[in-house]
Amino acid sequence: MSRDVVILGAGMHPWGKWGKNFVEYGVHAARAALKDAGVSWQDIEFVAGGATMRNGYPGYVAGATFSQALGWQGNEIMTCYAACATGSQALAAARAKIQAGQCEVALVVGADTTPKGFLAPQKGERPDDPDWVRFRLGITNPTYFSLYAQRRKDLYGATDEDFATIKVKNAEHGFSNEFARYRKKFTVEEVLASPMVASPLRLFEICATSDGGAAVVVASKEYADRLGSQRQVKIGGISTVSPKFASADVEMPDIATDSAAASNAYSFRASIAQKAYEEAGVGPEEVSLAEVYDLSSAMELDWYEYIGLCPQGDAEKLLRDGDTRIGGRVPVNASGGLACFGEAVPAQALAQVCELTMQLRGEAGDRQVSDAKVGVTGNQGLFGHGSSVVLLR
Amino acid sequence: MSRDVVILGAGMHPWGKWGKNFVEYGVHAARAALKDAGVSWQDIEFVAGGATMRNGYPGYVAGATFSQALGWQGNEIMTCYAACATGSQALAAARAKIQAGQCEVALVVGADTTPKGFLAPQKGERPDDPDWVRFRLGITNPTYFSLYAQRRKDLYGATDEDFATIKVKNAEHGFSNEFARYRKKFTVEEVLASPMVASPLRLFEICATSDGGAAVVVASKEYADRLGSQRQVKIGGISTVSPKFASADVEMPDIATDSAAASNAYSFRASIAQKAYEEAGVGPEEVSLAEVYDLSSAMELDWYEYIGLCPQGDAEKLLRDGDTRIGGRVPVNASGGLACFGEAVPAQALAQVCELTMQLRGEAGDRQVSDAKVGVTGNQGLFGHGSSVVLLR
Amino acid sequence: MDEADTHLIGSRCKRCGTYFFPGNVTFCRNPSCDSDEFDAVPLSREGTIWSYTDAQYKPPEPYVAADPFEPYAIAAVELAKERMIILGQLAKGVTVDDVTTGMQVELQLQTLFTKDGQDYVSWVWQPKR
Amino acid sequence: MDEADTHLIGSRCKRCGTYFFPGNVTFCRNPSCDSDEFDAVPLSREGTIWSYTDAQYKPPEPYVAADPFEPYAIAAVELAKERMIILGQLAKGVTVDDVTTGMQVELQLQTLFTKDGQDYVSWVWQPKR
Ligand SMILES: [Zn+2]
Ligand SMILES: [Zn+2]
Repeated sequence: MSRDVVILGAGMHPWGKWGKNFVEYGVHAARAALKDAGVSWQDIEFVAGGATMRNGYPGYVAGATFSQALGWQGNEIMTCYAACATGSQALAAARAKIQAGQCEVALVVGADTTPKGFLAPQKGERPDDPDWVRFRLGITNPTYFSLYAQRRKDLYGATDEDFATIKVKNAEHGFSNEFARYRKKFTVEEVLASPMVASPLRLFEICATSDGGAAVVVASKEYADRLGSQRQVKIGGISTVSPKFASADVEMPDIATDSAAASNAYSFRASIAQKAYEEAGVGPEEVSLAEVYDLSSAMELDWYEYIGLCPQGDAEKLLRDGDTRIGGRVPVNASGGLACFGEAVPAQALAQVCELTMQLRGEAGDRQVSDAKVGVTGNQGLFGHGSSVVLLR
Repeated sequence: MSRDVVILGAGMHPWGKWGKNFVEYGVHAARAALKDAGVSWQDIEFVAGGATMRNGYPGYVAGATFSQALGWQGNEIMTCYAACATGSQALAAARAKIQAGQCEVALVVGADTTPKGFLAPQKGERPDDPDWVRFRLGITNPTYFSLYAQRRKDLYGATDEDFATIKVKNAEHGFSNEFARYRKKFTVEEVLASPMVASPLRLFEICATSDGGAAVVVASKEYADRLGSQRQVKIGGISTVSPKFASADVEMPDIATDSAAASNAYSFRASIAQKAYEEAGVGPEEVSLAEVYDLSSAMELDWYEYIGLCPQGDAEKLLRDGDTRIGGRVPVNASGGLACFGEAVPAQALAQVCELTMQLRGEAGDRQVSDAKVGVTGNQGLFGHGSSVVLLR
Repeated sequence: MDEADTHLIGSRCKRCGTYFFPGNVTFCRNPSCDSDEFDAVPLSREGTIWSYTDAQYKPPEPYVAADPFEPYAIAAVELAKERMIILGQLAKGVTVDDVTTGMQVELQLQTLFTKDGQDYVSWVWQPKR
Repeated sequence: MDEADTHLIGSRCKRCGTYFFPGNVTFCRNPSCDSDEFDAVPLSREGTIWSYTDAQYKPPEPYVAADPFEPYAIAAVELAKERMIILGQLAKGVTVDDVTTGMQVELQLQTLFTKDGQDYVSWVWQPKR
């Protein structure tokens, strides 16, 4: 029904701990995306920024902050926040704006600067805040990752070696990625020798937090064609659905799931990609490659199932068969994933989109997935946020 | 080109200092809007929430927070923030989603709880933060309001009586508004007897901060027609433009304007409504009534000009002729405006839309503007944010 | 929490019967119910382990850790009647090697830490013998 | 700020010549310029009052107020060469009755407050005689 929207350009600032202001990462990524698209900043009609909550007021109004840094030019602005799904939500806003006929070309930017060490909640006693309560009880982010990992071991026969193998695979994938923070190969033995953080997950299997910035230029297909762009990647679908009550997933930062005493129980995570596939008119069996949220090594296995690459309980087989390695049937996290990037919240979902864009264009260099035609992203974060984007060549 | 989007329902929680959680105000307003629209919560496909930055993580993800409180049902969610323009930005997101054909009916909600007293910046020495610097120099919000007021006196012959007259007019307008916080009539003498805060503006002429919540249900015209709605109000246009460099307006929280040494100078505020009029295909001469941001009494005069009700310098005449009173040619702030509400940031731009909706339907009771056909809102806030919405009967 | 009976106190929607924990809800979160009235109710004190893990590193504040830090185990426990999963530490001394998914556990009270002479008590899960 | 010459230090884009105050910018904000190189430059020390007001109530922190509070006047001053408006207090003793829009003012340094034995100095605007 609606007109096609394409990605015209993608740009990133390398992930790391650079200690700079988030605006610098965002502007760097934006300029790279504009250059890649062959579009001038002054032609941009709409800017959707992903907010960061750690950088004061400029972070709350990131869309305006990036626009001012690039130079006020009267474009329309929006700032979104949706935890880990922030970038996809901003992308969805830009796509809708174009499909609605309100603009032809838009810029989407996310960037963050993160503190060192553990992500701790704000100070002060806040017994009404679930994020505070769970820390008080000693329940940290790795707790949630490990509950899922342990359940895979007990239900589906996952092994510690499987988990380590994912880290080894992703480190291998990201080794040549200029935007990745960690570019070092590992062996299964090295991963298994790293200290246990939360059984059964080890230090090298849990994602860090990083600084980083990612941006894409999106446009109507007509605009891209007029520009003569030969490197268009079509946005097939975007899902930013919320859970359905009763949500049966054990989610950060909650200490209890919804009660299904008077309702049906639903898995939120399994519902996210479904909507993106429906919009795109493709199914998981057509996927060439995927970028998913490996907050822990083990979580990547859950994502194989959430995005429909295999039935529930079969993820270990997919991994062991080498299907999800570059060169396999459906490579997952060819970028290196969070294992090599570390999470930069408002930039991360966009970084997934940038990687798929490079892959679908055949411009991913040493980590190129051959004959990549359909890519899907999957991510999920706090407070009922998750997203999935399907891109098509 | 795109299909029409209409407001199907509007709802508010009364403004005040109620000391409750912002979620309660938002849910109250949302349920009122749903009831007014005759739409069930479970039919809503998209929720756009206005973020509040004063209420911890639930405020950052207000779209999710309201959805969870109403009951997760798998709708898509978005959370926007744009200072005073937050509500319009969320409304624009919902409209684009519908015009893009991605959904038929959406809910837009904004709510806030505000602290008592002065709005002070966060603690800590932050010499890089313009908001911190201006407070350090003794430049508060009323400083900016008064600089504009004084300039009107010196350039256009505004008087203290003019400023007081606006407060008197708006207090009269809001007297019967069940959603207003302050419902008390004033005389010009009473206003002029209130203590001077920042010359030439007095205590009764400067807007307070309030708790409050506002929500609208928006839908495609087709959906509204199928529902048999006889009370549709069409969204003619929405503007969420940013400034153009060099912006010549003296804006909170900056201590200097852009330098126009190498560029043309532009007035941001005068540019905001223009785009909304263009989208709507109407001009200021067709406006039946307006809701504008009277952060101070005097600022309402500036807004007469920004939204094109009169040429620059003629606002005092418009006021003195009684044109902007209910019963006059083009009533402004029939709701009572910020003078009667006090500002609840993420709800305020939506509250303006709610008032216009009631007026255009002829349901505004004692404060009804006769034969209201075209309404316009105008507001403007920190960091390059402003918005204008044109509604049509 | 109730010291005598050792069960968690949640709330239950008066209209649809949905349980909530923690119980401090304002609106019923069941989308087909718009009730805002709840009863305080005791939750089942026995359940089934859905999964489990431990904490081998000291968490950041507001957690108050023993000095030196002692690792502790955590379980996610499914309550049959309420059809919900509740997280909590496993009782002191219980390690991840002592439990499995599907094991039955029951609620106990345990002093998590003592600060300024005051005991902070919370629920823990204890495997049933 | 420079104590000897009493002028404000801003920055100026090396490519397009746009001025910035405060001068701590990373990217040139002129949309038709993508420079990130700037010179530190003194700004005009004289200008024209664009408008003015005062503060009759004590502002919140981080403002450090005299005790008892003394009201102060504020002006927005247009610099001709830089084509920009800069805000600042008017010099001590100058009230809103002493100035008008269009009046010429010049820059002075003034101790805004003293804290822990240290003087905090800022610019103020002084009407020209
Ligand atoms: Zn209920
Ligand atoms: Zn420049």
